[in-house]
Amino acid sequence: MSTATEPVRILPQSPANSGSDSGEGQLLEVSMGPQHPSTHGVFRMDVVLDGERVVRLKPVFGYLHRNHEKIAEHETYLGSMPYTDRLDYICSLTNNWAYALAVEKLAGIQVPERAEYIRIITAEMTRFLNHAALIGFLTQDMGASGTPLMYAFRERETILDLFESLTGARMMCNYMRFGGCRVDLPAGWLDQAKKFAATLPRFLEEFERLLATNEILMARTQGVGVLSKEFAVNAGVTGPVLRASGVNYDVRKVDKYGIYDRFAFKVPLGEHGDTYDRYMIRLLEMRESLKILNQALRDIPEGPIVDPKTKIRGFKPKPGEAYGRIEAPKGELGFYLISDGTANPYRYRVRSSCMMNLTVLEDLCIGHNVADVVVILGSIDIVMGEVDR
Amino acid sequence: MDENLKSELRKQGIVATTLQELYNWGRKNSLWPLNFGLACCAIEMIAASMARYDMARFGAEVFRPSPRQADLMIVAGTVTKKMAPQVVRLYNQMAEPKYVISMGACAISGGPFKQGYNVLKGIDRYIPVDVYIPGCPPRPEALIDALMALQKIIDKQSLTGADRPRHLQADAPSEFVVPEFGAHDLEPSQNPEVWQPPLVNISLGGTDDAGKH
Amino acid sequence: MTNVPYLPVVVLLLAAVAFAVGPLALAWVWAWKFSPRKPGPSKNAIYECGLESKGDAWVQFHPGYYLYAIIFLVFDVEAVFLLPFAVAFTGLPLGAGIAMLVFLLLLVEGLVWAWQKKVLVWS
Amino acid sequence: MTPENIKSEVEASIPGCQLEIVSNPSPSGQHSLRIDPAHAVAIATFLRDAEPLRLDYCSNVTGVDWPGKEISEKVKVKKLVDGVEQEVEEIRKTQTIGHLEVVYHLFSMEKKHGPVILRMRTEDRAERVHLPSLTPVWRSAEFQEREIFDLYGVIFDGHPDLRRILMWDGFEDHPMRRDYVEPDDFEYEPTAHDEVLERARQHRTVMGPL
Repeated sequence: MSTATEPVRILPQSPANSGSDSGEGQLLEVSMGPQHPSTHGVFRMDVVLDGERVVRLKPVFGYLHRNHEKIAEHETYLGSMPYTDRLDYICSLTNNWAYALAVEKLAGIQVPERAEYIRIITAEMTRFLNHAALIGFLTQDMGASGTPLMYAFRERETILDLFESLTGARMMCNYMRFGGCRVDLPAGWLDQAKKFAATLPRFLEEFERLLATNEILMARTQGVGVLSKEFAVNAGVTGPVLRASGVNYDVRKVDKYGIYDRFAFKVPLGEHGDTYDRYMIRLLEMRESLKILNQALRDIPEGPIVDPKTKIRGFKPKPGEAYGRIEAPKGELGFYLISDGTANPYRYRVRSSCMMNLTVLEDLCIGHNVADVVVILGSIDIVMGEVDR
Repeated sequence: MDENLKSELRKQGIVATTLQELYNWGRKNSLWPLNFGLACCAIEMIAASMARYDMARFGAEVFRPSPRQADLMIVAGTVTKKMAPQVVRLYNQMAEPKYVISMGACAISGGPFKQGYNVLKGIDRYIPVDVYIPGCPPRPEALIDALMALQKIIDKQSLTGADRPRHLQADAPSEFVVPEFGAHDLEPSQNPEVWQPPLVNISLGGTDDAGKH
Repeated sequence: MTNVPYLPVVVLLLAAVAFAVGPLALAWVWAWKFSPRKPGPSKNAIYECGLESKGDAWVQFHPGYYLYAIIFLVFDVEAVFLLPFAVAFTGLPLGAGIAMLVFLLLLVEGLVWAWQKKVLVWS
Repeated sequence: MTPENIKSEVEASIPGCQLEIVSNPSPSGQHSLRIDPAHAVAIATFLRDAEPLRLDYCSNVTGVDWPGKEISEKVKVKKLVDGVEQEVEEIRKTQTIGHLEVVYHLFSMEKKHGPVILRMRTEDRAERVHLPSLTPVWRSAEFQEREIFDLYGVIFDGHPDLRRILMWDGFEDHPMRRDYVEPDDFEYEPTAHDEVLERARQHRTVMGPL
């Protein structure tokens, strides 16, 4: 590549002095590669550094491209449901819901009341679990190696126990079906969930008091990686990262899918769009999803959990296409299905929120130090299963 | 040194051991895993090292980011063909003695993504694997059980003699060929030194006309 | 044996060297006897997150780093001078204290000048 | 917001562009507009900036592969059958040329209204697979267009950095196409059946009799 004397060729020569180096010291090209403690999985960033400052950053991914869309093309509609757990493998129930919603839109299936409530309860629990885990990983990226992660994973384990008793699996729930859910709530699950929801405010209080006013965290995140409103919208960023820049766009409020319009909850917005706002947004969103959880647990009705008429085995929707989307914890997760009348989808496309949020990574990191790149990537919250599909 | 003599001595407060036992005891109780999560199994690996399942009780809690300081590689998740050269290069760069736990159905044989065009059908095609954990993802208890299985293997290793472990034999290779990116597939598509495709005995695997009707 | 004044120091020195070299020698004997060394091209390659490392790490660094290094060096050497002063502190007359104070203030004045010239603010 | 009045608005403001409504039979009722590649960037900028629409958010860009199909239709043909002229029915097989299609789902974050779907087609699946890139209009299309180039082979003109995004750079095929043949990767299958049995049998010829 580049010998020690002249700078890295890939960099366009700065017009001011097209000579060797610009008197600032040469540029070092290093790759924070697929195996790196800070990249939350196999994600690689080719970083060109001028001393400590980032000059260029090229994200490279595809190291976990498991061909989910190709496999789905010769799988039945129901056969792809367990694969959706492995898309964003931290929030499997919201992936299931997004896929079920898209197929229900494609085939026009109705969902009974109780199933809608169960979907909201499990989705809000998943959102809580994802935001808690994210804050644990973000603080670990900043150097608090493990302690906040222990708190977050303690709550995560209790939620996973609830998921395991409901769906049978801790992480890979495969719980939703087209038109409802697979199995009803076991006896006593509702009381366990209510008891757990009662302990959450204390955890949130403790988590916030521990971290939010910590001066190291504030110094490391305030004013770092500022994302402007217009650029966020144009780059297709969605979810907490977008709302941290002040754009009021939450698919739960816009599409009003499921029965979200029955619940009173606010959508927190940030003003500066820096890493501290993205961090605080997650804390506030955890409080909002706790509010929804309590309302849903309080007035869940009795009734069937799946529409008895819908055929689950041998499901052949009429030819046509549909794009269904939900507000996943990381952003807008959408499924675009084209059906040609057979039992297998003709085209099965996952609109990944993490991959779209990565579009802005380079623009946020340029000009910051290498250590800030790690924090900015942590605040964007990517999971490689969904980025690479 | 037969056993009851040892237990008698131990009752009197005297510990009699051999150099080999001491070496294995030290080795097995401080297996430092390489910080190397690929996919969903990595989240279960992290959960196994957290407060509830706590791998620290077995000495495997320190996750070292660099292969130079790690002696256990837990391949947790789907190894894709784009990632395979990096996995093998990391294994080569680890210091001896090095062990491999292949965690999850994907690392063993490609798992649910077996038909994917970019998925390597099992990491044991390129590097020798010591312990396999089935499951998708395997529970944290399964990972701790695999750790104990590996500790039993280390406990039975002998310092000298013919059945010495790989890292004590001078001729056993400590490096394996790193696959290159080809035009359609990895070259070579598997490492013949390490992995032989088991022959499908078609007559047993269903009579010859099994495929006809 | 006539009491050689410096015998304890020599013994201590030998013990220190033995303490350092001993485990290294043991490790070397162990490697020679039991586990053979197996260096290889891929094992000795530079570790860069699993990739082959391209480019060169011997890069000309930003001059700002050298300023920090020099300022640190000055205060580090100052600490070395303070050591003997601190050891014999109780037996020293007032004059020695004043002299050392002058030395200290000279350096602090240099630091204030550097700070005021914004050398320490990272650009 | 129905496709009809979007079509009329666009054709009014951009002379010479052809739009065609593609109806969607599924109950989701998401009909789409097929635009011609020549005016694609102009149409996209109009949709993004025009006041009533303000579609400032391109949520999803998808590649779809439509391989050529064999259509056999019955054709009445006059034929001489043993000296007598008769009407004879004949099955004629015509091979349609397939094409690659790119689908854009547009939303408006400002006005919060639903999907407007644009479709673009390439001429065929072999050489003429060039389409104008909409990344200058919506930055969110950058990675997704790179993915379509990587997995389908559509070359986007005007894309700032068209490289492979998911497969490694030396890879030459376009794996998501319907006619992609995977490299034969031998798998151990204790109870081999149908196509795995076929593959095992081929391997047997390769590895010799058992």
